[in-house]
Amino acid sequence: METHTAKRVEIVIEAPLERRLTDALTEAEVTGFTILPVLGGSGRSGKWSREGQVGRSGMVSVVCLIKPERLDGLLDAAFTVVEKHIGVVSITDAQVLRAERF
Amino acid sequence: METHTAKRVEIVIEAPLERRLTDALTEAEVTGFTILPVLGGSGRSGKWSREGQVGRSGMVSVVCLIKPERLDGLLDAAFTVVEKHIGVVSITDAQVLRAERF
Amino acid sequence: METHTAKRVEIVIEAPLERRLTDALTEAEVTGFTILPVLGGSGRSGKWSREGQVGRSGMVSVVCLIKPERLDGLLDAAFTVVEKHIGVVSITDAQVLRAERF
Amino acid sequence: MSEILALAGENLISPIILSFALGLAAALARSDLTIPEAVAKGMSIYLLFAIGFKGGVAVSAHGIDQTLILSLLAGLVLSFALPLIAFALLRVMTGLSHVDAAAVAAHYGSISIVTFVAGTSVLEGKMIDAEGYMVAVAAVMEAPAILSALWLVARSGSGAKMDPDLIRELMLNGSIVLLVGSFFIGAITGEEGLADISAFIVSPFQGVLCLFLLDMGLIAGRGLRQSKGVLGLGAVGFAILMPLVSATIGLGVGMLIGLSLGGIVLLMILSASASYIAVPAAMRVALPEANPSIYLTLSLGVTFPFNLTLGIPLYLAVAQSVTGG
Amino acid sequence: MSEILALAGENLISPIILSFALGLAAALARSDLTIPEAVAKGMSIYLLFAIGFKGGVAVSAHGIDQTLILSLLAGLVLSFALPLIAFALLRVMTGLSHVDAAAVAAHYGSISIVTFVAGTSVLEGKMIDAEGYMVAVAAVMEAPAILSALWLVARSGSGAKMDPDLIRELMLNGSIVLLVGSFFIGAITGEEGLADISAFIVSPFQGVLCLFLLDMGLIAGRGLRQSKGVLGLGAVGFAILMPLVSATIGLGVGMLIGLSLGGIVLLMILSASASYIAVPAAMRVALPEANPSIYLTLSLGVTFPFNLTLGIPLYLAVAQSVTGG
Amino acid sequence: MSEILALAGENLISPIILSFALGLAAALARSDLTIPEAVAKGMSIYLLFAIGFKGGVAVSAHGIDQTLILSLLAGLVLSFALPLIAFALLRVMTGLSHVDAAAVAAHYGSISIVTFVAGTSVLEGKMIDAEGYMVAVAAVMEAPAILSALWLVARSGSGAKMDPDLIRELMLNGSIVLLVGSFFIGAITGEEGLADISAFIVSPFQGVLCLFLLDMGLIAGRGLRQSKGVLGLGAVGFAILMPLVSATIGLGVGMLIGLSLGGIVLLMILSASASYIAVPAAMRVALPEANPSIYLTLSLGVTFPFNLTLGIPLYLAVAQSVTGG
Ligand SMILES: Nc1ncnc2c1ncn2[C@@H]1O[C@H](COP(=O)(O)O)[C@@H](O)[C@H]1O
Ligand SMILES: Nc1ncnc2c1ncn2[C@@H]1O[C@H](COP(=O)(O)O)[C@@H](O)[C@H]1O
Ligand SMILES: Nc1ncnc2c1ncn2[C@@H]1O[C@H](COP(=O)(O)O)[C@@H](O)[C@H]1O
Ligand code: NA
Ligand code: NA
Ligand code: NA
Repeated sequence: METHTAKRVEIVIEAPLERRLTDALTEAEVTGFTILPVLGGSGRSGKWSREGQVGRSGMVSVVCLIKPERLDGLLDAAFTVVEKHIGVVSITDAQVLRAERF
Repeated sequence: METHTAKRVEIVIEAPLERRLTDALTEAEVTGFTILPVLGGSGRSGKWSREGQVGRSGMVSVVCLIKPERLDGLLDAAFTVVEKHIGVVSITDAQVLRAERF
Repeated sequence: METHTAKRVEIVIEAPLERRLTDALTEAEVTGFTILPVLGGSGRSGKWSREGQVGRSGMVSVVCLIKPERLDGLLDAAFTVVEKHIGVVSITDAQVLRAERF
Repeated sequence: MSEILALAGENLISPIILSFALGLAAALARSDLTIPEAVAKGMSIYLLFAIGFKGGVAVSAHGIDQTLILSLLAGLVLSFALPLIAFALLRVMTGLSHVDAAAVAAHYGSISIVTFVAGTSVLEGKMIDAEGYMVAVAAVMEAPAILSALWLVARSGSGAKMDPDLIRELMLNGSIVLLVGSFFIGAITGEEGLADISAFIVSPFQGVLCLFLLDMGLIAGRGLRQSKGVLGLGAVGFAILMPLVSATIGLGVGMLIGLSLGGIVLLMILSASASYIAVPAAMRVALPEANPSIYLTLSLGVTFPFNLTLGIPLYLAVAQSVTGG
Repeated sequence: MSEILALAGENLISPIILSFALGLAAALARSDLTIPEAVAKGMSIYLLFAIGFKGGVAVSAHGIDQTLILSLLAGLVLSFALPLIAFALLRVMTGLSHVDAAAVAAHYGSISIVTFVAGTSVLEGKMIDAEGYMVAVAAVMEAPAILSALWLVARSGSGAKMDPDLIRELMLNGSIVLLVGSFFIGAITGEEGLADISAFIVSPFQGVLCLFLLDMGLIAGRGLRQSKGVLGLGAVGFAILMPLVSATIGLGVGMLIGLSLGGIVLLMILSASASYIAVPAAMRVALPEANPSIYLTLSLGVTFPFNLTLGIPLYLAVAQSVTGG
Repeated sequence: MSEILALAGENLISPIILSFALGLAAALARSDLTIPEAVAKGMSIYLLFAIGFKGGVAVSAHGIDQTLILSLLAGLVLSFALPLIAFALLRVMTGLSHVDAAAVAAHYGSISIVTFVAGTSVLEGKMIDAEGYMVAVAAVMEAPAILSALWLVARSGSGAKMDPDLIRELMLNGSIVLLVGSFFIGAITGEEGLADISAFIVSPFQGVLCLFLLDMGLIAGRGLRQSKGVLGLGAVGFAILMPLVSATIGLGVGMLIGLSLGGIVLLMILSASASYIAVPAAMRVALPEANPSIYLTLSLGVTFPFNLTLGIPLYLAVAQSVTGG
């Protein structure tokens, strides 16, 4: 089956910033992404878990599949939001089916 | 620690089709997969979020680790289900521990 | 944007062992990880789904981004916990932003 | 007429309608108010269980009357037939594609159990009795419309395949099983069973319905906001005309088979209401080419609020004046 | 005997048992009916809180009677001893491996709090009082069985390691903490506290139990369907014989320490019931080699439905005829 | 004084306080007891809806009295002003950075609706009436404090940017919308509306509050355990002194504008309480440099338990002796 080269970007970010991140992505014309819930984690700012949270806190994971040539635009857009905040950004090489879709 | 080459396939698909996808995978003898919940996303058919849904709607993400030589069988099986529907399929190179397990 | 080489390790493990795994990781000085919920899956020990569970059962997915040179330490630590249990461990090459963070 | 409007006005200031309006307004104003999916699903399970159980108890108390079989048959026929009317209207009133029109038609032949529940509670507020088995009629009306719609598509030659599993899935759909199951539990345990659990399924019912409708308002409002511009005026007109047409047919059928005033009103409501849970999920499987935002916006964004606010009191008033009840 | 059967029959048509049966049937018919995990967990928290609180209030009202300490001790001893009997029976009746048999044995020494709750509500329906502190006995019986099972495995030399954290986890397991905690809150605030919250923890209790048992039926049914063929006849026979043996032992112990009729029945139920929450989780940590589908199917798929439908009325009838109560 | 302590002691043995204590103890002992997030959110929606609705009904019954506008204005001014006092105290009492101090100050100007709800239920227990519109005052006090804090930071030159969306988000925050919305529904439907749903929003209220506070105890306890060592003595001292200062100011303002005894106590509680939901989320967006574990530990780990256990009865007792009520 024919596949196409792509980049898979995974951004773990605080939930209150989710909308700001997706807005920034949309503005950078990254219109394909999937948002996954996160139960807990650990990083430089310590350990946390959804159970110990109240309200809108916690984190989410945003996954984008994107054409390699558009990666930099995406990272720039994401970085403006993630910059001062808690969170991580990682990139993997990937292949996708149905390139017309992204 | 010894690891083995594998492919990691990630299929984001509408929840009402989940059972049909896993049935197709099982039929193609892909018996290892993990299903993750999805909170929302955006693609060619627009933006959506779990909060704006009723009933069985929404999407899920199905992750399969598979021996490279069996990738095509998996993609064919998945494609019959995903074909006409909303969703994306991506593939990444991976290594796994305990190859006897998959 | 500058990125840094990393390994992305994904460990799917039974929920009652989550704390034991994260403790083992912390002990091995792996202090960056993210825990995602899992809805269901299939493997050598059969199919399961969150709907058919009571209590603390089910599985979670633990994702770690780590410097390549520290991968073996992580895998050793993880393996002591995962060893006799249900679950899978996979590794992917990745890039990360903000290397000071992990 | 003015009486009808007065009644509608009165209905509009009940806590349940105002809760719906609050949700709608909050979503349109882009508030982040949300009710967790699990809680919403929990409330819908509660409502289905309660309404089924109470229907069963009513049947056990009043006995099975002769019109039971007729009512079930009527429901079946209505659910099969209404999509054909809807489809014809859609082809005339809108420019929707064949597949989209068929998908929308399926929704209008099926039912909205929440609209039914809201109708029941309006009747209770007015002390109007209804046949307990109307909940069984509701269950019967859920699925057949989907078959009609698939037939409409198959007829046109575009290869809609009837997934063999789909029929079973439709018949054993969670809502139907719960509604019918609790109906039987209520019928078997009767007044005694009700006494055991009425503090759970009767007293707090209206309050739970408020929070549930708050959530429905939020979802409908978000849907409306996201689908701005998707719908033409013709489609919106359809979503208001169709329930009126269906309710009229329901009225005729209900009188024909000899239902009580309450039963007639409930059959009107079932006919007039459009599905937004079971049918959309089935459409994603059986007619993936159909655009979900069209059918969801029409049934959930237009017809549901219309029925809830204006429709129900209107149907009641019309039925009262026609039956002289 | 015919009286016992009549009683069992009567018990079978209560809303709670029928709700369980509905769930079981829906799952076996492969309906997609499900209750969200969060809602099910919420209901179990509600039930534990209510049952603990009411137990505490009962103790504050009737005072601590002399048998309290004896009952707690009896619970402890039973939980340690029953797994040994279960293990012996399993080795005779089934071909399960040493480790699997030990894991199953742990479940039968521990308890099912839902079975206990259902028993309480049957007693209430029959106006039979029971010692309020039986909920504390329930809490005491949860964990010791696990130690017995681990000892059985360690004895055989296969290296089951007693995780140092596991003991603490078992003792501070959420259900135990909630049950014991709410017991103390009830005991401290007494009738006055109960008056504050009885509209929450007393009146809707039976109704919540219905929905909760509906979910238990769904889970048990799904488990049974998935594990078709895993179990031999011997294992299934064990899962019905063992509760009868345990209940008989519980009866003797209850009479020995001088419990009331209600207390005896509850001790029989605790002895006869098998854990399907705390123990399975502990087994995954401590005995990962044991096959979960064996112990879950036996305790949740066979023993739980047996106790709920036939066991409880049987134990009650036997206790009544033996004590002449 | 001894009367105040007796009152506080009495308050401490209510089911709601003991439930909170149970949660706190369970978390500190590292029990795995948890209440699912969805259920906790569901309960908070229930509590907000109920408290808003009842406030609205009270206004519809007693009419809008003259002090309504004054109270809303007072709430606004307090919410703007209290952060300035908090900030000054923090700079004196602790070594927190400018940004951290401003972030903490924002929390103390805003309010904790759960503390308010607990206060309301204490007043109800003592049959002390309060102005129904105090829930509107609560809504008004949620957001302004954030603006004060941002101004404090901006003034110091470090570039806190006021996100244009943030203001709208704050004003249309789910809790505010629900509280104000249900207040209007209550005011519109009045006693009649209340009759419809009082079995849902009145009778089980205290019980739901127990389970909700159990969860708050668990969260507060986990927070405390995780942030051990983050806070100095000065900061902890602040978290107890600040509510006393605020309550005193609230007392003065409440008397000045002529509130009833109940209204004065509620204004004291609103002033004294610190936010731990809306403000932390806003701070993550607007002041990401501020350390969340500082402000969460102070408001949720110290001030919230203090107010719940000692604060509320103290404020009530002081208000009673000052107003002679
Ligand atoms: N190395 C890592 N691998 C995976 N997830 C991470 C890593 N570092 C941080 N995270 C996630 O990002 C969150 C915030 O990280 P930090 O900003 O380092 O505190 C953590 O709670 C984790 O969920
Ligand atoms: N490029 C992408 N990257 C990640 N997820 C995507 C992408 N495109 C689509 N998706 C996911 O697939 C769903 C349906 O996509 P589509 O069929 O393009 O509307 C979206 O809602 C996303 O959850
Ligand atoms: N090949 C695989 N790909 C993805 N997930 C897997 C795979 N094998 C197992 N899993 C996950 O790990 C769980 C336990 O696997 P097992 O130990 O093989 O029964 C399954 O339920 C899946 O969630
Ligand atoms: Na209809
Ligand atoms: Na037992
Ligand atoms: Na305040």
